[in-house]
Amino acid sequence: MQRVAVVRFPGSNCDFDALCSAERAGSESYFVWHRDTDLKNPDVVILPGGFSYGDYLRSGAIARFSPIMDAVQRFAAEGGPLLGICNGFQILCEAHLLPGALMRNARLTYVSRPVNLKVERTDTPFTCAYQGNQVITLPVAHGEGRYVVDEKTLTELEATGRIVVRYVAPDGGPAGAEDNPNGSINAIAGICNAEGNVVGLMPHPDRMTDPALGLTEGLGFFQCRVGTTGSL
Amino acid sequence: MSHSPSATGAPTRAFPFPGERPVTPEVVREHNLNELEYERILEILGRTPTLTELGVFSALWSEHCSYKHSKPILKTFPTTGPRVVQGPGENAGVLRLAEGWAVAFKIESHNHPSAVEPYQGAATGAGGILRDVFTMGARPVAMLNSLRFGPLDQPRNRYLFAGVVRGIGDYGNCVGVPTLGGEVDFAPGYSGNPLVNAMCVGLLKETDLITARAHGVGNILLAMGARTGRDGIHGASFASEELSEKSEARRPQVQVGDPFTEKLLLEATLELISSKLIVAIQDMGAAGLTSSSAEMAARGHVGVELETDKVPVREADMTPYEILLSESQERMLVVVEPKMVTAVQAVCTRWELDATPIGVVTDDGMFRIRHNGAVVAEIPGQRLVDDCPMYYPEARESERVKELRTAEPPHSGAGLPALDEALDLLLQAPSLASKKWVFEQYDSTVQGSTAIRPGGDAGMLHVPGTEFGLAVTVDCNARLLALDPYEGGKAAVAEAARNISATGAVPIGITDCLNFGSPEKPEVFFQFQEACRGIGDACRAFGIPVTGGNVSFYNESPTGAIDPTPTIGMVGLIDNVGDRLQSHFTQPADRIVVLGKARKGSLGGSAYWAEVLGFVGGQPSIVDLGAELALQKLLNHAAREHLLRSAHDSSTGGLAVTLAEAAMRGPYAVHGVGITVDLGLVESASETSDEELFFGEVGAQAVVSLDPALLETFLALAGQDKVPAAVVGTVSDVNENVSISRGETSITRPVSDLREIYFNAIPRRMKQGLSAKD
Amino acid sequence: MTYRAHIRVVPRAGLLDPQGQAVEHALTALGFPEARNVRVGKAIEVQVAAANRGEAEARVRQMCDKLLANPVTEDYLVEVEES
Amino acid sequence: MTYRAHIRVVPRAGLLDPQGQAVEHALTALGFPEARNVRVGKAIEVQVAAANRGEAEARVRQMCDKLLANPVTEDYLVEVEES
Ligand SMILES: Nc1ncnc2c1ncn2[C@@H]1O[C@H](COP(=O)(O)OP(=O)(O)O)[C@@H](O)[C@H]1O
Ligand SMILES: [Mg+2]
Repeated sequence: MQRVAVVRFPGSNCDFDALCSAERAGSESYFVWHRDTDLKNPDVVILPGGFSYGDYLRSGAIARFSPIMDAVQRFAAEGGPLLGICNGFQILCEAHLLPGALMRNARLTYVSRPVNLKVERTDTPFTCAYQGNQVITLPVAHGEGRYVVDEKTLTELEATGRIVVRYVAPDGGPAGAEDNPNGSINAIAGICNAEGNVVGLMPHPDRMTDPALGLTEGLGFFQCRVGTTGSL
Repeated sequence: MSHSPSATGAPTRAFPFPGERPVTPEVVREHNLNELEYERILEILGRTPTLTELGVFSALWSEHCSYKHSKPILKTFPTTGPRVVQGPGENAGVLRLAEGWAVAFKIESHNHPSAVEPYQGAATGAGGILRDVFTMGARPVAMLNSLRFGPLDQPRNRYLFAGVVRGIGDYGNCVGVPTLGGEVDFAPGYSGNPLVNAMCVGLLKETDLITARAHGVGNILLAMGARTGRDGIHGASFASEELSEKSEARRPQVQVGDPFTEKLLLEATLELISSKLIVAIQDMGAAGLTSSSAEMAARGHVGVELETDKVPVREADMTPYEILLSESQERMLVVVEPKMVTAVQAVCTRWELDATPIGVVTDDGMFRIRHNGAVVAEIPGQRLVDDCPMYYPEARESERVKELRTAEPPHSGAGLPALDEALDLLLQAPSLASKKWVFEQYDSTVQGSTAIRPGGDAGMLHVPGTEFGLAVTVDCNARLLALDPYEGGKAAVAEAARNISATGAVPIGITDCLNFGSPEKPEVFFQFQEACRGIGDACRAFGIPVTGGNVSFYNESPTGAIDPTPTIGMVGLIDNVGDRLQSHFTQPADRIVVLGKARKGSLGGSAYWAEVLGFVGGQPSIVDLGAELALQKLLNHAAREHLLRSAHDSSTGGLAVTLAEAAMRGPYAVHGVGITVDLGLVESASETSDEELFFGEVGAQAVVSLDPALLETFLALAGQDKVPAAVVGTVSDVNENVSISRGETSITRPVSDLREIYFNAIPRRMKQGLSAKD
Repeated sequence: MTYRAHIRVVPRAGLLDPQGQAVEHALTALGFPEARNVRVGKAIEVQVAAANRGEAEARVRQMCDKLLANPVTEDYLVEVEES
Repeated sequence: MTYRAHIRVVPRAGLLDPQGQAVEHALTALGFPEARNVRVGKAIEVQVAAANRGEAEARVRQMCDKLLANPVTEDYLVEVEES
């Protein structure tokens, strides 16, 4: 049974969602407080969604300096599987564990709705349960989710297949204006680092894991086992 | 200063705070206290009050805190039942569910602050209701909001609408509570006096329930959370007067919400309660420290002594008067045994919050305030809270309303627009159109348990670790109340119950937010009294209690009193979330059944007359509570048996709008579906005109769809439950026509056109993105 | 003539500024204990065509009163320079 | 000595600024067609204790580099005055 550490920052509000999603997928999961300095040797680390420090100044800008982040940096550097969901993704970018930044939605308003996503990378520790180019539907809920990155890095991300999930039309075709909820460049919804062990995305797999509701399209993000790649 | 003993026998004495204005008749008037009330104060104290004491009285004796015009009427509500764990009188009502779980819920208004500053007004309204729920030991799991504005063609109304929605969203989204429902209505009467009602629903284990009763002489009072500033001083009395130039002038400094601190308060509070470290806790809401301390003491029949100079402040040299009446947000007052103080402070520190000792529980029943040692206020606590004079105002119905009830719309017969034209006009009226523009700005899926999101009838959530779920809704059709407050009050409860039942859930209780004009106007008090009678009768008929609520009077603007708007917040229980029903048609070839009857004269107060003919009048339908209850039972029964594929209640706009809504499907469905329906088959259709049949607002009506194979079983069930059921048509393929007919007359529109109209009605009007303040 | 206006819209003195508070705490934690009274507001840059500086400034102030600043919660400062 | 620093954090030139565009549209709609090239950023005010103005400015720049501005998307300007 693998151990999943969920880091709680003040203002995290999807911490329970991540914790119980991991448990539903058969992991032993536990919270780590942002002031701690030890992750208690987990197999997987998750930075959950929410509004760490109220998202004041910039989403993730303050949380990135929390004491626990040194341990998170080290864990990632050693190749540990690290997932950032929504605010977690924003923190990963602010901490330079992932390139680019997440800016105010193009429409300027907070957006809460289901989106269609194509899973373009299935060899990461968080997407190996999905089929290549599988189209799934997950909710987004954010005010600052417009992914931006410089030309050079963007080309590199695309060329090296580091777009993990992308907003698409319901039929899986290229996203139209309605399908891209925040105006992200190239309809990017989630990316990974060069090594593939650090993944961040704006949509919320952690909100689609409740069997009682028959809504489990997000469960796959929590099902991979360390060492496994390719589908289970 | 005289020292003659007060009526309680206990001589009280207090010394004016240095520099404090002496209490003169003008000062008394400024504090919205009338002569009778001031006489009562003199009698209670046996002397002239200090300014600080006057401020304390004026806050606690404001309508908002004292319910001095409404208490006798509120007493007529049914408040008991097997599920009731906590009825009215606490921060929130509590109902028993199952497996040790209970639900706490409450609705509050924040109308006047939102009229002045829509963003902060609405945000702090959301913050306040969240605190009411988590101070009971419940974790907030759902929010709802009920909003009223003037027409969107006025820039000021667009500004208020946009600001309020953003304020509610930013606050609830940050704290991490999903918004599962609400309503928005637009009518001229709300220009200048918008309504912002926020409801919160929380889950707790019954064993964690804690009430706001101070006890244990010698126990310590801690101020927890944000520091105290000069925000919203006299907010409570501000909420209890009419908006005017004058109130603009004495507008309190705006309260600013900090949802981040709220989230920390929430977690710290729940940890303190579940670890049994505290005796009692209360949020510092309206009238801040004053009401929270005085009310906790009165409930526990003890006294309190506060040292205002110990209260952590945000600004230099604040007076005790300001500290007592400040409505700075995100603050709690906690009662703790002395030996627990350090443990409590440790929990707070972990959540990066301050918890500062500011007073003690005493045995002399006094509400006593010291500043730098000197007593600046000393008032018999029980009398301070309980002895505000009560008023029994005159109630008389306005002649204008009587006339309106019998009036007829301008055009008729040949002059009327074609039915499909009328349908378009209704679907693009902001009050009926999709509220997607609103609920897309609210996180509706955080906490991962959302079973039904906004966009259907009631919202629903799954209670984790159990099979059951809660359905939640807020409803009120003020147009009906304006014409007939008694039937309108019944109708509000009935519509809420239909929304709950349409999901398959069973109504278990309500909270109400009673928004009215000035109770000192006989025609307004008549509306209040009659509406409450209607609400009470409906609840008794449905066997559900009123567990609490909120009264908001003085909703008056230069254009006069608002339409009576008693918003009903209702909670329902579904034993198995797997049984839930959605409101939209799903499968081609499914049969469509109309439950309920058509009725002659069902256009009184209808959206059809108001939005299409520009006429507000007529006698609204008499609400048949027996038929409503039968419909509720049938829907719940059918959901259990998995007989239905969809159910949607029919209310504003009547059957044509209800059918169109179900056919258009949700905002994120790729396409709508076509339908072919013959309304001539609805029971008693023959007695009605086309307008009455298509757009009449009859009550006890719903539209369901189901697999043809289950039709017989379902019709048999409907027969047993004595609900008229007419098989009126079938669902056709995606993107086909919505065709609703009776004999020769029919509406035939491509569903894609209807979707275009219905989903863009509000975005189109709000395009400008940013609206000017006026 | 065209002018460049720099507008600073900041929370009214006395009003709670949660964002300023959070930034101040963060700065202290990051080794900038000397940072005090942090306030966070909006910086808006507008280019305006006007007959002269005085008119440019007057127009920009109108923009602030009408749209850019909320008089209930914010104060604003305007600086205009030729561009 | 204590100084008051006025920091303007603005979106990188060339980067899309939807907020600036929205404000510009609104201004035009409200009768300010002369408003052009609107950019919206953050105005941050900090009071700092320092030996002299130069040191104050240097410290404030460190604050910007470390926390207040995001180098990927934002530029910043600092003005320091005695207070
Ligand atoms: N202010 C709001 N916040 C959240 N959801 C809303 C709001 N207004 C309307 N909705 C949602 O839109 C849907 C339709 O609302 P409404 O037209 O009031 O339905 P009904 O007439 O059946 O009560 C409901 O799901 C409702 O919860
Ligand atoms: Mg409904």
